[in-house]
Amino acid sequence: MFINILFFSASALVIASCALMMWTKNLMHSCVYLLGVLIGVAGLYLTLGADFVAATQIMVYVGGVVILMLFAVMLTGGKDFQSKTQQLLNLLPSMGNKYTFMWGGGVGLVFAGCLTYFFMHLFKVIKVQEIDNNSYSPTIEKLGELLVTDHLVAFELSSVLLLGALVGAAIIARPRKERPAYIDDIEHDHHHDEEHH
Amino acid sequence: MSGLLNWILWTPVVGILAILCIPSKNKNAIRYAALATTAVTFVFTLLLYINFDTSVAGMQPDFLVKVPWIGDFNIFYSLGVDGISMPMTILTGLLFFLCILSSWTVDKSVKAYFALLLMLESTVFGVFFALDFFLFYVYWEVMLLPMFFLIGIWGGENREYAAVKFFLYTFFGSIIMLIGIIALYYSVDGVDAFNILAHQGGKYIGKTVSIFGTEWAFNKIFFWAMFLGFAIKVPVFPFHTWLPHAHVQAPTAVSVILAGVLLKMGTYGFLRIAFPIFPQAAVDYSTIIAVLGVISVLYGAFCAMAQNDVKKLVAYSSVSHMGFVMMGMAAMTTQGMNGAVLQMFNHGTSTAMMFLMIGVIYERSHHRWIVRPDGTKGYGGLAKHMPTYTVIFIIGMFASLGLPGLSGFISEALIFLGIYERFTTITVIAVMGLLIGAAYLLWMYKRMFFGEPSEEVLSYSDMNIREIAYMLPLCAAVIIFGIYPSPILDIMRASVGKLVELMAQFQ
Amino acid sequence: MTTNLLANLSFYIPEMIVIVTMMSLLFMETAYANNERRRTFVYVTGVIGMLLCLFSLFKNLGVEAQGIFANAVVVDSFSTMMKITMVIGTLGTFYISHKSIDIYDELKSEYLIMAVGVLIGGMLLASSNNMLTLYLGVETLSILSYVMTSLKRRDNLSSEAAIKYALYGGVTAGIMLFGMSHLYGMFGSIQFGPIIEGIKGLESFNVAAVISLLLFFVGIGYKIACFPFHMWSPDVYQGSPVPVTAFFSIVPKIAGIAVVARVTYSFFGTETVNTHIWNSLIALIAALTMTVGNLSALNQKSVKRMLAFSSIGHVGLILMGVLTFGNNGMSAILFYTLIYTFMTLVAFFVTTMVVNRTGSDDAVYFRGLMKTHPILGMSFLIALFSLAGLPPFGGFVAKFNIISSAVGNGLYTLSIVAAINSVISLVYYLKLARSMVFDTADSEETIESYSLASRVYVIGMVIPIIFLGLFWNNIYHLYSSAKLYLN
Amino acid sequence: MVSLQAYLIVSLILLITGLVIMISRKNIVAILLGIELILNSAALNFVAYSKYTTNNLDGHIFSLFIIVIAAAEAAVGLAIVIRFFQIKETIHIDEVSELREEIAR
Amino acid sequence: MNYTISTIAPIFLLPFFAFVINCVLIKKVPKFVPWVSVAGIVGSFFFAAAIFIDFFTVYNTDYYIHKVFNWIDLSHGDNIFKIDLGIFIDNMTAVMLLMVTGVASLIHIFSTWYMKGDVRWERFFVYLSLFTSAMLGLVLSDNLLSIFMFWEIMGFCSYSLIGFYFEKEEAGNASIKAFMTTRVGDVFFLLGILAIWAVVGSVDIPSIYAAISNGAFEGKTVFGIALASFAGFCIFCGTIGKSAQFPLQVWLPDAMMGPTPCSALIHAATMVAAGVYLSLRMYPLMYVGELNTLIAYIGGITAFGAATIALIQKDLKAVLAYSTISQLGYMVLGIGVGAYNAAFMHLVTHAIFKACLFLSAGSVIHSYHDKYMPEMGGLKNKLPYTCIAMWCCTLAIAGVPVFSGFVSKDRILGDALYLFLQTGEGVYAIPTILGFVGAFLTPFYMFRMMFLTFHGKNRNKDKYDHCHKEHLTWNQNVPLLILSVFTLGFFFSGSLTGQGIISFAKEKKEWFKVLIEPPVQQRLEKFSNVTSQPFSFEDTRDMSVIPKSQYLKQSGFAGPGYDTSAEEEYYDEVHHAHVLGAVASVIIVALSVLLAFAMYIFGFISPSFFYDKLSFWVKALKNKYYMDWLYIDVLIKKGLLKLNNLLSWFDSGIYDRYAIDGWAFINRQVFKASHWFDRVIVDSVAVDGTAVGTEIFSLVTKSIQSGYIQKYIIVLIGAIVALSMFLGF
Repeated sequence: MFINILFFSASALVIASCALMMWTKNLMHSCVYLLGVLIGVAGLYLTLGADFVAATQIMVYVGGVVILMLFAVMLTGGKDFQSKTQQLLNLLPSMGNKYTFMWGGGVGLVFAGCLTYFFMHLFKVIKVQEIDNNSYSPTIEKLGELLVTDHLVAFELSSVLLLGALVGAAIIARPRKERPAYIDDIEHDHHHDEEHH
Repeated sequence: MSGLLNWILWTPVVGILAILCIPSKNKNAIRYAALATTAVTFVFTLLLYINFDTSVAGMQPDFLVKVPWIGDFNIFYSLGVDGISMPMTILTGLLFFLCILSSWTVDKSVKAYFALLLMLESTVFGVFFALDFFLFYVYWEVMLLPMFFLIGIWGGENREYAAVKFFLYTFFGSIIMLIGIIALYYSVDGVDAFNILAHQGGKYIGKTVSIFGTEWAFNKIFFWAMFLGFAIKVPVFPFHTWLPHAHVQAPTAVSVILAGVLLKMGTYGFLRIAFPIFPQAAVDYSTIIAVLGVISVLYGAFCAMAQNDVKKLVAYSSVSHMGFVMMGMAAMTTQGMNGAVLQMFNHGTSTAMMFLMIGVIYERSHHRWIVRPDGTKGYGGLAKHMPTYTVIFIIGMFASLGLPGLSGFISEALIFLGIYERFTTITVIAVMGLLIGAAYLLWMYKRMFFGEPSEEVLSYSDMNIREIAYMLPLCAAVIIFGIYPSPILDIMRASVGKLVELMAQFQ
Repeated sequence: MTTNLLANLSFYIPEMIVIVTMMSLLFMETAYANNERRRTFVYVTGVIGMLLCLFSLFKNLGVEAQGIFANAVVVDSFSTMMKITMVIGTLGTFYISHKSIDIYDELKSEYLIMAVGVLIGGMLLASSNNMLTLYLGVETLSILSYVMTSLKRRDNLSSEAAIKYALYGGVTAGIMLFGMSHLYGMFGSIQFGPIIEGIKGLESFNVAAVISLLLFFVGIGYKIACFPFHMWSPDVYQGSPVPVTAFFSIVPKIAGIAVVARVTYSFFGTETVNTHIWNSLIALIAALTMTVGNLSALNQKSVKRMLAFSSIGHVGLILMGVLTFGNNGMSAILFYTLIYTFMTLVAFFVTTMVVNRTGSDDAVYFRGLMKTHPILGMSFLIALFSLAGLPPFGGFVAKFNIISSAVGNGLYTLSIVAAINSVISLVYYLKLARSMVFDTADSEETIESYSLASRVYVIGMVIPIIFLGLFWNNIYHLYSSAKLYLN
Repeated sequence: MVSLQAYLIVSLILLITGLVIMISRKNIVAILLGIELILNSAALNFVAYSKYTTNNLDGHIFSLFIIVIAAAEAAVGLAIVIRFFQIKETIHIDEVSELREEIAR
Repeated sequence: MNYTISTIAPIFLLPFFAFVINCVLIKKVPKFVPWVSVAGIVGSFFFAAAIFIDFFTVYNTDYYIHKVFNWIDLSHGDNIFKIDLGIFIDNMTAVMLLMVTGVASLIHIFSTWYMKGDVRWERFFVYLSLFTSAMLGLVLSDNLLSIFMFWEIMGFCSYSLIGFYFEKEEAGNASIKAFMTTRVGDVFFLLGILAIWAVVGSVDIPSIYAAISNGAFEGKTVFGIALASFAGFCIFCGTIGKSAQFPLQVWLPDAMMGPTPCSALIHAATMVAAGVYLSLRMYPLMYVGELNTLIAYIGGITAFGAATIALIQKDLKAVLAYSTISQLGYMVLGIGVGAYNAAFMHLVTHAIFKACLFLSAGSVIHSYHDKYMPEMGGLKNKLPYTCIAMWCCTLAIAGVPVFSGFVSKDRILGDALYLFLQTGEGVYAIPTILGFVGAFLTPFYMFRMMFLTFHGKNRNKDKYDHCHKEHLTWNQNVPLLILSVFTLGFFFSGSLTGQGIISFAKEKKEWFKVLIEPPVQQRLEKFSNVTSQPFSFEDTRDMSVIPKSQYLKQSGFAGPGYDTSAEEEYYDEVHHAHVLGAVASVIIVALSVLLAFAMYIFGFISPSFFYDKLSFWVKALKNKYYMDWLYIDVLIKKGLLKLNNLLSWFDSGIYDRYAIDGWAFINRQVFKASHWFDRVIVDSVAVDGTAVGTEIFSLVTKSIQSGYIQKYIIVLIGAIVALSMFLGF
């Protein structure tokens, strides 16, 4: 029962936040609603007994990504834009207003319809198991084992990815204007610092 | 003697290497090197001719070359010569030799020019010798490259357009042909998969193939694939429009090669590949081939008549003459086929003469207008002012017009004799082509040569020794083979006869 | 278990070498990036790493096909050969990046790092045997590629390209994951093996499975830029620095092709109820990709953009080979990718040289290249003709092999489409060739950075194109002996 | 008892919302937010399937990796956006359209 | 006599070698050129004479020589294909050879005087030698193919010689006109050859005769026409072209642009006669094909029409040209009405007197430096020998008894009359009447010409004074006089009336009539088993079987075994008609001559009287019955050239540009239809080289590949939806 309540409340949070994320004009609010979505999803994970995943979701997403987003929003001003071009074909994707939402909604509905229609057939294949709602075992141990056995390569190589992403983000985010050489030097140092993190 | 084909094929390549080693400032050395190369090659072709066994119907066993090339695909470097390719070989050897002579005055990037010409020569020989589909196709395509540059760099005003058009047109045809070749490859297992000869003999009757979801007769669909590739090269009527551009824009020597040798590759392809491999389809569609041939004859002639550019006129006349070849092949009789092959040779010599002569006058006048766009005469009075030129021009012109005693007539007569029995109506229409053919040539001749020479014409000098020297062999060929064609007919007789016998089985 | 995993490490030496190379490059960069002269060390490190990797890959060629690391990745000669090609491509772009002024000097070592990182992703992708490693590979490729795209500093186009790449990559990755998740749900595993079993076990045609695979394919299709997932690629290619463009048209594509081939062949290699529908999907995509790529390339001014579209066209052709994978298709693909790598390297090297002179890759700046720089012009010509598929160059043999395998499998329609496409492609290649050879140059000045080494490099890249066009027996033989690991 | 379908519907809603945001928003950062939603939908699917059908934890692992990589991607993406903002002083998506098809001649 | 290469080939080869040698000499030592030519033809004359003497001694219609050598052999396995060339000499050939070599020799000799000092006069002899050899080759040929070949070579020589003074615009036009007009006939000739080849398997004359005799042509049709008719008609078309018959007669008057000796040789004596010769050779085919009525009509129309045009010509050579056409018409008429022998005789006599007339005209023109008769008059004092020669020929052509024209032409008319009277069919009336009217006009225009030229007062004093008095010169007027000797009728008929005999060949009186027998069905049987000997250095004939002469009183000669009774009867009937015809034509000639005297010597009737009365008719005559206009303006300029330009325009303008290069036309229409694409038109249309597909495609890519990433995503989703539709359904 608790699971059901948790599910419904979490999914209500997810759906409501999604809707608000779509509708809001303010990007900052949007980020906050994203937070809602992510927490909701974490709740859904919990209903599925994925405790570790839920925790990671909260930590990485809520703690990292959303904050990153908020920084980005603040750095870039954070207002939504109106379409600039108003003619003919360019009208089509010039969203952020009713036209854009019409398009977005239309495409979304079509895609959703398509996927729903086709994935109905999914249940010809899937055999849904009986779930014992009351017995949740912790997954962390098993996950840990899997990570160093079956998914060792993925685990190791994701580190390469993260390293690359880190270096890459640093490379990209360097200021653009021509500056004296010493500032470049300082930057270099700075970005090496980042690497060591 | 067995390596003679290799010698012929690779001597030009050696020549290219030699030329590349000569510093480009030393233009005359380059020219002489090219001349020597082609001369040697020509001598080799003559040696081949001397050692040719006329009684052998298939490939000459003495000259076969077969070396494995790509083992996994059963591709061989396999060369051979028979009665159908032999005349073309001599023609190629001769024309390239003469073309080098005629290109003496080329002054723009001499080194590249002669190197490309020699490369062209090698590839053309390759096409005529190749007995392996892959090798054939490679030579067939590689030939486009030197042509592209020769037209595009040394050509006339609109050369780039012409070069690109030529290239694309031919490439289109040959890539379709490639599919046919590959389809054939999969039809035969083992070492003979790419062997042109192994496919011959109508093996693919009754086989079907699925394209666009429909079942087609293998025989027919790939006959048309081959047909497209070769017909564009010939060129047959609806595919001819690259030819006037290419000819008009190309430099003289290249026009000569184009008209003299390259067009023959198309008809050669029919005789070597399309007809023997798909005899049933060839026989079934011979009416269409003949009709296309006759349309080419008339259409080319009519279009030639309307031209004010003399080179374009001759270019269209090539369309017309190659139409005769197509008709002769469609006849599938001894006379017709032999006539077609002979016409290939004869058209090579006569049209080469025409283009060379136009080149000679172009070097003096730097234009080719019979009648300029503003309505004034481009030339006029050449006959009075340049007698030697006139005489040689007359020989060339009347040879291409089909005057008996000169080479064009015999082949046309044989073609007509061959085709009359099968396609009477078409013959009746086609002989009108002779009429129109005479009309446009004579009209052109009158407008260029008759009348009083203008000031401009008076400033031209008559042909010099070099020019006469390269015209004389062609004149001799045109006259000698006009009176006594047997030297050529004898070598082709057995091979063509074999082909005719094959075709006869399917009629 | 653990020892087993450790034992598997011996087959993973090439990847490890690359990872080590990446690390050492990072350190070298830290140490020497500011010093003009010593930056050479960075390059040397990269080259040595790549050569070592090549060496170990060659050693790996003889290894029997097997899954390693609990079947997460496989080592088989097919993937090893693809990796060899990728490494050669990477190595080739090193020199281009060295010569290019599109990437500022101080960023060149970053280029190396990123390229090697992408290479790791590509290698992982090429040998991935479950959806997770596949996803990781794709993401490694993508995320590092975004960075590479924006390496061209002080140029808004570069950032714009990066944004497009990132957004497009993000959405396709999401869609791919969505598809993967359903596959996982349906077949109960993220390993390919059970999925294949599951697909084979389907008694009737199941739309959901196929649609999931389609969604799954979106992610890979976006990497190889096949129609209709290609739209990012011209923009990104145009916006990126030239060496990066060169790199993009080699490594990610080859990796993607490897995956598509693996998925298609191992999932649908044997006749099942869903085989036909998947093959017709690939066939349709191949035909459309060729056509769209080549037609779009016709009217391009920017050479990079033109080459981007042309590479889309080539991908279409390679997809044809994928269709016939079991029957000559594999060797055809391998051969094609190898030749394609060389051709692309030459083309982009020449483009780099032109961009170095004029700062733009507009086709007009190629005018008269043949006269001002004969070797460069000649090489470019050969590359172009080879790309168009003209004998005696390798491009022809590659195309021949592909069409031949297609015809051998009765794919006549597709072959005809391919044939017509190569005519179309010739149109734009010739356009460039023509302006290069026939037109007169705007300026006679020579390219500063065009040194003796450049000549050696470009000739060195051209030689395989010609050589493989004439004597391709051995290499073809080698390629046709390649094995694909089947679960 | 919550059925599998419920989770799938939620995940579909997430996917579609993400797409709609990506299509209709004009701010690049907002579009990046859309991507996060899409990734979340897939992750949710994995976990749901892991629970309901597959009986193994591969789905969880996958979700974990998705989360991690999403973070990396977000970092790089935002870095690029900021770089763009520095250059163009805007993050309007319609400004990201200089690279486009132009017809030669 | 042995018929071997060494005795026969020189006839053809000597002039040919002269031609070859001259080709070489012309650069180095041009002054030798004429003499080489003359030597060649004179030598060939002696060989021809030897043959003639041989035939004249054997004196047998069945006597013929047929020798072949292999020219082309394409046989392989069971497919046999050979083309044999060879010689075929019968009585007709022998006579023809003698005539051609003789006339040609004299004309060559005359030319050495006439052409001396002219521009390119050496080249003239080169052509002349080539022509002569071709003509002799044609006469010797045993098959239609080689006849066709020599025929064309003659056409080429004719072309070159008509265009000899190519500086003149008209000369160029005339030469093309001549070549093209005859070529119209030639292609039909070729077609005829093909048709015959298809039936007979070869085209040598004995084989054709054998095939006709064996009935090989029976029951075969081409396009629903009987094969023999088709083949016969096609070959007769060759005659029409070469012998300038209606409707292809237009070229011959213009051909007078050439030097006069060439007109004499080519356009009067030999080449134009070769057409008739061909028809005579193919005479059985014409009859098997039932073409005689058509031939008779064409002959009659030509004879009459050309004669009327000749009436008003002012140019000396033009009169002769039209008279040539007219006389050729008579020959054709002769073929049509079955006067085989007479037609051939007229061919020979006409060749002689017309050659002489032309040479004389040449002499006049060369001396007087003008060719317009209104400028002449009274030249008999200045050019006495020419005048004599020309008068002889005029009388001959006019059909005055004693002269050869009377003998030959009146036999044609007699035969025509006989045919009309005997059959009583109206269809034969018209050609006969036309023939007789022509016979009335011929003397008139010829006398008019003579009067205007040589008699009356001179009308241009300057030129008259300039003209030198003629002396007897071996190469100026001696050839004329020699020729004029042979205008006497008894050389051919044996007597002045057609009945007598020359003293030196008593039993061979009427030799011409006897030797030249029409190859009617019955006489073709001897060919039914054709065996030919090789043409080599040895004569392999069995000399013992050469038939001996056998002379029948009235029907002429017939070989052993012929049933000649029918022919005897026939000859009796013919004789009556001939007498009638002869009387009629003598009266007609007399009237005509009187009219000429009345108009031009005594001035009783002014020519302008007729001009005024018949102005419409005269206008038509001046325009040559508008045939030139019809051909050149209507058919060629308005028809053919328009068509060509259209096609060429189509080829390069439409087909090439739109169909091949770009579909740009459709392109444009498509774009016009669509407002939406308006801007793009300006950008991208009207450039050669892009297909509509790529144009539209680039529009599509331009709108899709727009740079807006969100649009990309929309497309991506759309594509996924579309592909899932593709997969799902």
